[in-house]
Amino acid sequence: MCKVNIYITLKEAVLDPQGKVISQSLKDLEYDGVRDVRTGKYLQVELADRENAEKKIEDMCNRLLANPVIEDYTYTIEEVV
Amino acid sequence: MCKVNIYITLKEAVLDPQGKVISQSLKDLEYDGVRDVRTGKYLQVELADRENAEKKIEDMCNRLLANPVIEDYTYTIEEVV
Amino acid sequence: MSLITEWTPEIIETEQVYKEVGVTDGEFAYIKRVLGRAPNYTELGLFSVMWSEHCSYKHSKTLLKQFPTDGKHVLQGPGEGAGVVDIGDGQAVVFKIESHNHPSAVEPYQGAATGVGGILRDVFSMGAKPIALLNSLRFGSLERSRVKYLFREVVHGISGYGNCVGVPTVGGEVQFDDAYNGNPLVNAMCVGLINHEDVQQGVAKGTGNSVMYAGAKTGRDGIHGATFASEELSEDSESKRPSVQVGDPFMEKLLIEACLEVIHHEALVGIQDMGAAGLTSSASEMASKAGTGLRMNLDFVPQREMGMTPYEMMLSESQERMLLVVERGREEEIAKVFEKYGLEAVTVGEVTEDKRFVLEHKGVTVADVPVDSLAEDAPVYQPEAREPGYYEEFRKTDYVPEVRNPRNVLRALLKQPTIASKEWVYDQYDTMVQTNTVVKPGSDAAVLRVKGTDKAVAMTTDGNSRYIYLDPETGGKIAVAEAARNIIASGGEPLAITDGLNFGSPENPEVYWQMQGAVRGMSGACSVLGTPVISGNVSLYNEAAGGQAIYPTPVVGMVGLVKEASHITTSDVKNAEDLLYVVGGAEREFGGSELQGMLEGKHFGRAPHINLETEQRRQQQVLEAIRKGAVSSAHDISEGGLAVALAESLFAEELGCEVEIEGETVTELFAETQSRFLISIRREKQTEIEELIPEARFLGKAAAHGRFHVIKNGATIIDEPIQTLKADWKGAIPCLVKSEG
Amino acid sequence: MKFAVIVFPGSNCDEDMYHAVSEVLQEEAEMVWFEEADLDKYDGVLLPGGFSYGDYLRSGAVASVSKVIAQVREFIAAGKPVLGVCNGFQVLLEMGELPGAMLKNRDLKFICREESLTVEQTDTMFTSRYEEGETISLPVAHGEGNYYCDEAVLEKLRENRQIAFTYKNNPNGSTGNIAGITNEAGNVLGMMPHPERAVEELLGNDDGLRIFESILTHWRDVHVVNN
Ligand SMILES: Nc1ncnc2c1ncn2[C@@H]1O[C@H](COP(=O)(O)OP(=O)(O)O)[C@@H](O)[C@H]1O
Ligand SMILES: [Mg+2]
Repeated sequence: MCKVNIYITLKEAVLDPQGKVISQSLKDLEYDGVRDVRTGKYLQVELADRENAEKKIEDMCNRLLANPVIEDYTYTIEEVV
Repeated sequence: MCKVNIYITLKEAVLDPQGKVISQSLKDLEYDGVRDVRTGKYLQVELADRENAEKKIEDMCNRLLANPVIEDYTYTIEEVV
Repeated sequence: MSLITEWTPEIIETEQVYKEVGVTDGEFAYIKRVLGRAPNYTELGLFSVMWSEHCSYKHSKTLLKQFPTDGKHVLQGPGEGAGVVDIGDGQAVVFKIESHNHPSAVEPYQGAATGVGGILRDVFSMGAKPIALLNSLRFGSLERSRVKYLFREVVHGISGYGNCVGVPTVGGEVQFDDAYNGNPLVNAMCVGLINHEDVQQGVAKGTGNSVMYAGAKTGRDGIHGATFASEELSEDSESKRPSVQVGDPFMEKLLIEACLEVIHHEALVGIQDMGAAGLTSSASEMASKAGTGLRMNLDFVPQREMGMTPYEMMLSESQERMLLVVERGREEEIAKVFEKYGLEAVTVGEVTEDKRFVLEHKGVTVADVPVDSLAEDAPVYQPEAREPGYYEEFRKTDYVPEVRNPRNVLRALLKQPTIASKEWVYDQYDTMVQTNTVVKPGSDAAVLRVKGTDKAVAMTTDGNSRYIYLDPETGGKIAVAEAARNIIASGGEPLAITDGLNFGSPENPEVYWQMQGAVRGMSGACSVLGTPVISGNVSLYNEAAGGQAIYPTPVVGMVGLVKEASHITTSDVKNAEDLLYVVGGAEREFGGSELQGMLEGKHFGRAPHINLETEQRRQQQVLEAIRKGAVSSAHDISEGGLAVALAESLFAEELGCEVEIEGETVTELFAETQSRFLISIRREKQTEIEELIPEARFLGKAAAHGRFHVIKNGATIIDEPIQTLKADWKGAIPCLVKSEG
Repeated sequence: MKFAVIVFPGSNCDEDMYHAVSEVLQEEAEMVWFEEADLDKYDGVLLPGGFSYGDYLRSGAVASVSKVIAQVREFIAAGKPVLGVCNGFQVLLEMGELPGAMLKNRDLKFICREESLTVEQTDTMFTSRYEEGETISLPVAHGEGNYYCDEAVLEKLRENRQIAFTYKNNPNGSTGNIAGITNEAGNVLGMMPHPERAVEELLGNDDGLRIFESILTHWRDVHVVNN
């Protein structure tokens, strides 16, 4: 079994309205030094099998989990025994 | 400056309808071996200052970024020079 | 692994564990008598939830009996998931209101969302297609940051759920008052449409028939926190605590479709939603209503989490679940219907003859109690009532506001959050899906056409708790009367109401006195206005941490029938030169008014009086005039009085007005005297309207110049661009919500 | 003309679309459950609004890889008309049949209200019954209607005259005020505003009806005349 962590972020060129709002709220709450906030998604996928996990995950991301027009993704795999 | 990555997940016992639908869709796409999908949020926060970053981030998470009633969070800090 | 220590019967008794789950000494003794022994932990759980106020109405039952519940239109009164009222052509409306106050105070988004989900299930479990949602909300002062957060998230939760399931949210009300600072109120109402022959009942009939469970899996959601033996909690279990219910509107949408399909299946015997007290209440009520018993094997209950105990499964309030009784041998056919929508429907038990409620788990009988003892025999209390000291004092107080500049007062009133435009709220709701919404939020009542006919239904929620606080009986009457006025102003004939009774602790004699008065007043108004109570909800113990009870807040959800689409009327004045009339004179009544709250920061004095015969007469006259086509717009005069009602009516077309008032200025402009309407008519209808509504008094006319111009004795009292007033009114809530505080 | 209204789990404007076409336009229409579709039988495909699969992950994403999609692609390739409204538009974007993507509304709130639109392009099978430059009003109801595409794509959309409708007062932050676009071939229209909610006077607005009439006119021109 393995646990895959997938991080999906908006491409840099894409405006992130949610990040903007959070960043503004943090400033309103007087956290100084907040320069920028970007929001993304974090998916935890449990696979039965470690084998071929990279290929599978990339495929899933390209087909469904991320939208290449606006999003990038990275992932890490943890083997669980 | 430092970059903070915050990972916000639903507490274990909290229903994740979104994860359920994604997991079913992956099965329909015939990715076998998908056992479970849980969804969460991924925030990238840029702080001007490394100093006290832990305290600040935890404070932000408790007050605004995460909803302690249903969510847990973890984070990592990368110093950037 | 159970997260709850499940005590033995001995310990439950000797250590009085039952108290932790809200069962009193007397109730425990009664349980023992019924069972002939002490209950085990699972059984204790069953009694504790079924005998809770929410399920048993033990402190309110005697009051609820006062409500008139019969009427020529009523097909189903209180007792089922929702009431049913005939609207002709073999069709009926099904509706009910329900509170989700406590969950919304803890987790406002999910609390509100699951409130919407729950009330939808009450309606579609009757076999009706949900056609509209409304809500009634109360928050504290929007100056407070916690209140802003609650307000934002509650509205977001309602919109998140309602929009997704595809039922339009067409109306409601929001009021703000310090009385709700610690305890917001979130009441949701659903209206459904049904053909008479499709009305379902939640009954478990027919010995040997199967009990089926459909929908979402059961998790440890919403099991009452009080049932925790907290000393047993480690840090680890803290994070796994039975959690807040999370709604899944997508699953609900599928459940609606599947259930509306399944009701036409002849193998279906009974159906009920799993609401509060989940599996326990739905199963025991269905059996009790049918005079049968029920045996369930909990191993078959679909479970989302590992190691759930019978106690947890029976008390879980996981959302989006239904219980069905199905003819034996035809379970597969029913399961197939659900399967099409990707839903699970499994057999979990059977109907028995012996009137017992029996649960099995892993080969062991874990509960065996008489079914009626759960669903029918809950204790009924007659709480003590005591008139609060303030009441007599308020009745003697003659409050007259001091107003120097009516223009400034009008502008300030329009900015009061309770009066200000609620567009910020309803813009977030899908008000149009299903394409029936003829009158959207922003008028007195929402109106939806009934496809395939020329008729329409009007609906509203109302309840001014300030009046009820000052004088529960009068305020109770006003709540019903105002709702009816909103229906009438929209061209509808009031049919029936659903009531949401939100109060503090009934064990506080002064609160119980408020409940008594309010129910008496509402009942009286329902009788005179011909609107029986067909469903409702009681939410008690609404108190902030310090024990400060909310204002007594019964809310009224009313549905009316608009006989012909051409009768549909809105509050917007349509044309310059249209004539303006006010029906009913103003009196110097400012107790509980918006003006009082604004000037004094609190509410005191006498509530405005109401004469139900006058109310009824004017309503009938206005409705008749509308039906004759004599009325172009109609608006009920409520918070803020005539000046506010007039300004609101002019905003849509940004028309001005030329109005002349007589009498005492502040009273004429701002008094909240009851039973009044503001109407506008075309010039040529003047004689007709004066005949149809003898009490209608000519005020002036709408004007193209776009100025709100009021004179008295030839002198200008207010002269303000309507756009300025509109900006005040529209901008107030967005501004308050945005600002950090 | 015979329309298929594709019903995904969670679609909720399917009946409205069906009502607009069958009751108001008075053409044949069927609601087709996504798993049971046989699109060969139809002359036009309507992808309705709503929350297919709860809009989980991204609006329209899960529907865009669901069972009926291969058939929809064939239908498009055959040059037949496909109209996607709101969630239907999002599905077409996720399928890659239309360029760009949807983001959350600029103000992060769901909005439901009438919006003024400019008809930018009348030389399509969906908009021929409008006047070029005409202002119409249609309801919007969405939380993720903030259309995004990069400069190059925007340029191309303009060059090819693929922009069908723009907002007068951009309610959601859409790039180029875009409310609706067609594909290059011109047989696919995706739009966020809901024409099917604006087809009857009783509900206060019938500006949307001409979209359906345009589709019908085009179809009659091609089919009825030739027969
Ligand atoms: N929570 C809400 N949800 C939907 N519509 C609302 C809500 N609150 C207010 N509205 C709408 O705003 C309009 C004005 O509400 P209100 O001031 O209570 O009017 P009235 O005094 O005539 O009852 C009504 O059309 C009402 O339906
Ligand atoms: Mg009201």
